[in-house]
Amino acid sequence: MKLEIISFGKISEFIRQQQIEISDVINTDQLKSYLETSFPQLAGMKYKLAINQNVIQSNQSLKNEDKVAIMPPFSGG
Amino acid sequence: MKLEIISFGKISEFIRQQQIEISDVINTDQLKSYLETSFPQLAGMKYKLAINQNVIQSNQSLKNEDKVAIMPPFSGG
Amino acid sequence: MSEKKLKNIFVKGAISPGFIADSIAKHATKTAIGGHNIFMGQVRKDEINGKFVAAIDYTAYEELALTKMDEIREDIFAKYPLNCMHVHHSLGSIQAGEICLFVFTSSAHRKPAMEACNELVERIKAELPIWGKEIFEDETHQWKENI
Amino acid sequence: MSEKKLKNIFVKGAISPGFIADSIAKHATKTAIGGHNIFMGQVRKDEINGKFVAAIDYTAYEELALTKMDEIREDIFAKYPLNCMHVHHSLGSIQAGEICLFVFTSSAHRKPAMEACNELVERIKAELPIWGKEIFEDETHQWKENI
Repeated sequence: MKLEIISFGKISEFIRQQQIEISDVINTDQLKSYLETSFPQLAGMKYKLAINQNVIQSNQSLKNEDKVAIMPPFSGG
Repeated sequence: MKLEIISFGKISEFIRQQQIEISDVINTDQLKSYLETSFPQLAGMKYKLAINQNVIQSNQSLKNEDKVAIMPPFSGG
Repeated sequence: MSEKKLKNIFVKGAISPGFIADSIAKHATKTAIGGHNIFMGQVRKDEINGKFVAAIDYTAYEELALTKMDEIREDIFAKYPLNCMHVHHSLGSIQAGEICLFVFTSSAHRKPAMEACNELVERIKAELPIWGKEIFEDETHQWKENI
Repeated sequence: MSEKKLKNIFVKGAISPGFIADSIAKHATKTAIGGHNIFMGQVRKDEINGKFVAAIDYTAYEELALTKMDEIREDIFAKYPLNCMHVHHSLGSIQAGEICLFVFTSSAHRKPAMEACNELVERIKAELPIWGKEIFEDETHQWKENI
């Protein structure tokens, strides 16, 4: 499965925008494990995923070409 | 006793600024009765007195040359 | 006995957007401020018994209002950690659509500015001896009452 | 499927007092309005471990932020009887003392404008994907966190 990864804030300093090609990952819980293994700095951080501009509150299945945003806590205003 | 009367808002339309000379009036309760008799329109209205720029909450004695303000409910803002 | 100099809150006529902008701009050097709150009262073109309000003519017992405003200012500064507080109220005839009250509070974090501004507006309306005469388009009038 | 046009809240750089004045002035024709409330966020020159914040550099996930802001706007209009609501947030580098957030609500009577403004600011801070990078005077940085 091919995913587009975008990241923001502090996380954008160590995960850049990229396309990834992964197998054995079919949902967001698995994707989180994959990301935390690939980018160990992410493991200790609070972050949320958005899939195709929907913020994920609980585990959700993924499909090819989904756009995944990795977002640290918001700090606007 | 000589009192200076000033008035505001709706009340200023029927009680103009004036000096009054009264006897038999030694406190604000008596003054109110005097005013409501002299200006019958006042009797049915809500109003407050201020004596020398102090808003009167309960009966208070008066002295010569006090400045009495007659004020309808406030409507600023 | 020292006479305390009272801050004047009254302005003749409407409060202009330019005046408000200048007031905001003056705070750019106050870099401890993180949040500003502004309340503005605007004269409504209310319809009352088929007639429209064209303007409100404001008068005040100015000396007493300034003394009272001073008390309110001290209470609010004692209660909230504010960096700044500014209050301006119009006197004279203010047309519908124009601004007659401008309350501006600033603090390091947003909550005190917001809460202080709200409390200031409540107290200004309830406690300052100011009266508004609603002037209708046909030049008749009625005295405004704060509900 | 019709694509809904999202209202843009983002402005490049600081929000100027003149911009705010123009926004206020535009409401003079809206004579049903009796009360306006404005909240402004200003960049604080905070001292953190002996270094001063010189600026905050704001970035956002813009598409998601605008979609979310649209939801918030609809919620707030459904909850409060507002005549107007305007939200502007800066992107890019905003110097200490400059304004980075401008929230403006108007209603016939004062309470809805005040309450809606307060709730809007809370939700903007909690729900919009915007990030502030605090730039210190020595050009090091740290990422801001809303408490």
